[in-house]
Amino acid sequence: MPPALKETKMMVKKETDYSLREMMAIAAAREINDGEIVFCGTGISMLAAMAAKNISAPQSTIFFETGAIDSRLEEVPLAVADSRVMHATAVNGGLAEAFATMQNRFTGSRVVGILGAAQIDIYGNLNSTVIGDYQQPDIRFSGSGGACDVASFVNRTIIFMQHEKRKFVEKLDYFTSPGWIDGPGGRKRIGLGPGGPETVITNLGILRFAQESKKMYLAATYPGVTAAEIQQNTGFTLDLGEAEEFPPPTAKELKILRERCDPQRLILN
Amino acid sequence: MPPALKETKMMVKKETDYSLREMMAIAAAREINDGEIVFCGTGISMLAAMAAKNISAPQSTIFFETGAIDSRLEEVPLAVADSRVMHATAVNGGLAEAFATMQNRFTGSRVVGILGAAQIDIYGNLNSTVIGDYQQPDIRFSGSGGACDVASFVNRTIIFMQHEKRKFVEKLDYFTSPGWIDGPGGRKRIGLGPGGPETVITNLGILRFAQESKKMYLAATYPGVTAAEIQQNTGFTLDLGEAEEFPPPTAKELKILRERCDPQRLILN
Amino acid sequence: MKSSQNKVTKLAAAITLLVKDNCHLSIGGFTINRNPMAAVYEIIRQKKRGLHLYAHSNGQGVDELVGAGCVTRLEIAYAGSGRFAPTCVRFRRAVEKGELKVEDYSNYQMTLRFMAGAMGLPFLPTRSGLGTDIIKHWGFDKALRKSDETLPDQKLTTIDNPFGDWCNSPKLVLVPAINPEVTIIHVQQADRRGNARIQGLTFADVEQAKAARHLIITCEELVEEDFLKQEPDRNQIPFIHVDAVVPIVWGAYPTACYKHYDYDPRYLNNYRLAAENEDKYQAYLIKKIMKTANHQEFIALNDDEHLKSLIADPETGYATGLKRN
Amino acid sequence: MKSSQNKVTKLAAAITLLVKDNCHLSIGGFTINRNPMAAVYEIIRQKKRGLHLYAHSNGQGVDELVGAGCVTRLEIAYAGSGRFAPTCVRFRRAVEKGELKVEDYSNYQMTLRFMAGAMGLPFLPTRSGLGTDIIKHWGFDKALRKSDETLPDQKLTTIDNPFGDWCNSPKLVLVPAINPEVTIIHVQQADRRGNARIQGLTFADVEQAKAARHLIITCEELVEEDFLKQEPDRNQIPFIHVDAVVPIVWGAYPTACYKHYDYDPRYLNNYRLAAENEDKYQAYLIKKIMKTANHQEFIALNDDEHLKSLIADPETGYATGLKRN
Repeated sequence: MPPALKETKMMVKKETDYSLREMMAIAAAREINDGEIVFCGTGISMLAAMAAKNISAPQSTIFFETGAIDSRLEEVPLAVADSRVMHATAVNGGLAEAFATMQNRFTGSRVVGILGAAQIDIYGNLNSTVIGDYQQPDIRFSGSGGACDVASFVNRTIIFMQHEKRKFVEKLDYFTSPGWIDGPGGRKRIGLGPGGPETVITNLGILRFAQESKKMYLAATYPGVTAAEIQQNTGFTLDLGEAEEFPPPTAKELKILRERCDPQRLILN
Repeated sequence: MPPALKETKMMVKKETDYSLREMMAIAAAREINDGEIVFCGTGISMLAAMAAKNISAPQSTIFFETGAIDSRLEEVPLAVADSRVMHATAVNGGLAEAFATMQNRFTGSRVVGILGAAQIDIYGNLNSTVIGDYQQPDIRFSGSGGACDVASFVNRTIIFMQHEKRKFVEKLDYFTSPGWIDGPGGRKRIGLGPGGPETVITNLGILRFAQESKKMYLAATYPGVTAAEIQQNTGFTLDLGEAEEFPPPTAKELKILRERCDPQRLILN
Repeated sequence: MKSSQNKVTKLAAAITLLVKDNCHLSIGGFTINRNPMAAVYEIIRQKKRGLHLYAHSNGQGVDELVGAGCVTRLEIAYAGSGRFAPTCVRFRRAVEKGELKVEDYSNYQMTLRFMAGAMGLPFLPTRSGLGTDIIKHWGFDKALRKSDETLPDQKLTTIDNPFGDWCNSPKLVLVPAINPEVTIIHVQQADRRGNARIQGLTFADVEQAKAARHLIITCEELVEEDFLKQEPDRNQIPFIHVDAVVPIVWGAYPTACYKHYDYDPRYLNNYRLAAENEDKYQAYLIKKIMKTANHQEFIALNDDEHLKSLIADPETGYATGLKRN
Repeated sequence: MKSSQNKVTKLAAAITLLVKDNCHLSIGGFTINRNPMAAVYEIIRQKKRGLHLYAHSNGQGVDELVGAGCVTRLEIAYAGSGRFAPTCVRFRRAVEKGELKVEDYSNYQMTLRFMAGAMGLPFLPTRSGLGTDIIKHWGFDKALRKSDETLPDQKLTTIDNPFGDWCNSPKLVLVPAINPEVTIIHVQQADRRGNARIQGLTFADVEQAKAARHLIITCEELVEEDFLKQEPDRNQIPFIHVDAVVPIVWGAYPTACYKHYDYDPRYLNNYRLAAENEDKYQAYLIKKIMKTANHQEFIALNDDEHLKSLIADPETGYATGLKRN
């Protein structure tokens, strides 16, 4: 992490009453529309889905790849297979049912997926497998899990990233999960249906994809972060022209996130 | 039905204390080995499976294409979807699970299927779809149902037939379910695994398939029926040289069949 | 519609709204069990025509829709009602008269076709059917298939296994997905949002339900969401698939509904007798179906004692000792 | 074996009999839930080597087998333990050191591979993976695949949809079936014959179980057959698939077993810390696993109060309010 960023991070922490993780969770929660089916992975994406459900999208449905649909989350799960996701669901199935629901166009078109990754490129393609050579990696990560499936199937995805130059790259070390592939028409050319990444939420700001070019651009900066800092931490050139300042979490949002979603601060810390 | 056969039928009925349907059910029951998984269709095949379980194969498992496995049959079901097949099963699944169990080699190789048909040829291939032209049939039957699937997948099949010349034919009007196809190696050539028809049980006798040629031959005649009569009612030439007289149902077999399996005579009549 | 919190609808309204003339409809159940008969009779009452019907091994629901003239094309594996009609009578007659176009598949092929639809896939493979006339003879010919984009371009196709002889399967049959415009199934319990629980065998209902663009669930009991959520392991269909929930007791009658009631042997036998004779069948249609305003009136044609004899024993799930001759 | 009326076996005997060096093994569970940990530890104690392991998104069971040196090849979608180890530590180390050959798939691809095995099919299709490196990069190269008949000749392959653009799917990825020699799953309840009931999410356990030549079921509770048969709708695995039934309480510990106990955050955190340091890890292996004779002794390393804190609340199925930092 470059020194500038460390400062920024601390500054945000000091000047305001919320952490970056809280900001990120709230930013993602705001992206979720009421009535949507929300696929969540482990960690902050779960928190975002819980926050959305408790704040602005009470009719959204939380949904896990492990087969739980409409989980009643009374405590934050620490994995998508946590028994907490099995409580008071509509149906407890398995992975086969969960992914079929996403591949199925009638339901998949209503799913928003929240993903994370180790690397992202300008078209929102993701790497969560290795850094370095695939056969002899410098760093090995967990692998795709459901990420490739979700990114292939669902209507739109929201992506969480740590904003660093080595993570926002020209070329992925390994292409795990499809975004917009190589631009307009890319998904169709390789045989995928509609869908694709819509928003990237980082510890510095919010990025989206241009309608025409499908290239990532800077949509918003967090309070105290400049567009230039974000470009400095990105390994490809971003259009910075659309960047607005992101409205910080409200007191109500923070209260619900902290008291209702993660009172033990298992994910927030 | 030719006059000779009608006489035979009445003779059997008069001279002994059992009906032809009882004879057929018992003959099939004797074919089932203890420990086997028995696929049954509707009607007499169900009764045969119940008889086997209650007489000679107590560890056999009754299994229905509708998804019921190890049903506790306290009353004879009148269809494979009868609620009676759902009682005290090991698992109540659906068709997907049932057919997967048969297509799965580890389990399918332990399944014996009992089928019926409208027509059969010398290799035990079956028609249960139409008589006449497919597009403009003279007689339309129910169609394959699970017959084609079972005949394609399982280790061996037992087939119930009414013994008439127009049902034992040189060429099927419609080829619904695979037997030995066109002889040795036939199943392999079209892509099927091992398995195939083993026994044909009719109202006149028992037929099996020659090891080498896979052609049907007469294995046994019922008491009072001659091999010549059977040939007369068969539309292709049978090897009659191996035919023995079939040992009639014992008093014990009949008692269990009548009192335990079908006391209301819903299938037996 | 699918995200509504309250999908409870009257049957007539649900059918009017979702089952249009000429639409592609699939109905759940198997032979003489859990057919969505209330919906079937309502479709007959509303005189729907030109239906492209998908069913599995079905049975009473199919035969009544065919007999009433609602169906033009049928894709099916088995048209029979067990011992009550080894081949469905009106179905047989319609095929023999050339009034009904049928596309034949095996049971597993139909299961896989609905499963492919539910999984969002264009096809699934099987070894079933290799070498048979199910592959060779097409009910819907190439010209029809080409002219109608609601049909796949082939009945099915075979391919060589791209993985060589992996799993000793050199060849596979590929069966094309079905995605009906509407599926109707009858279940034991559902809540207002559409979460549903089937008791006993599920047949291919879950696959049929998830394959459809629109899903109507008729249910014996409308229950609270919390009741179903207390034991989610026993539920099969989450509300996200469901458009309409129609509570309707005896909704599968005269077919069975496990743990609720048995099939009605008297009705099914009388149906077969009527179906075998043109005049009797027209009289049956008028008296039993067209002249009853709804399923409640249709059920009320039975005296209470007769209905009582069909009530399932809570232990076995069927009417123990029912006279079934 | 599979038709035996009493398959109850001691764990050590079942592992000795069925899990041979170099065999193809699959284990059930997902990340930190319902891993068959008692069996995993017994495999480690018996010093099995050269295992070809199949898992799904797993998690603690995989990492312990890899860490103990039992595994040579691994086919997996995700090696992580949720918040306790976003990437499994010993897995990561083994891959980075070149000590473990891995073949990567996505979760759904792995599900479909087990499902194909269970269905007796050589492959199943999906759209997942089109255009990605999961297709391009193979962990097991062509030469290895050609030399070993226990492997399919390709990692996966893509085909054009033979039904044109049916279901808007011009291309499909085909993933090859897995048929493990042995699958081990841990369930809540089983009877002596092997009928089994999983409570809560089934993950891909049912597919893994049915895909295998041999199946070992470890269970929290050994129950009477009649108990399971009273509610067959809640059971998933019929006895016909099962070779051995091993009753073993806390059999999934330190992972969770819904309705029985939660995962143990203290154990999982300590495990991660040990895993990150070579000496600590060897000490962990000796103290916790090799020096305990069996799972009972391993569990007894915990004081009762700690175990009690993990017991699931009967209503929610997990240890409500458990300290999980």
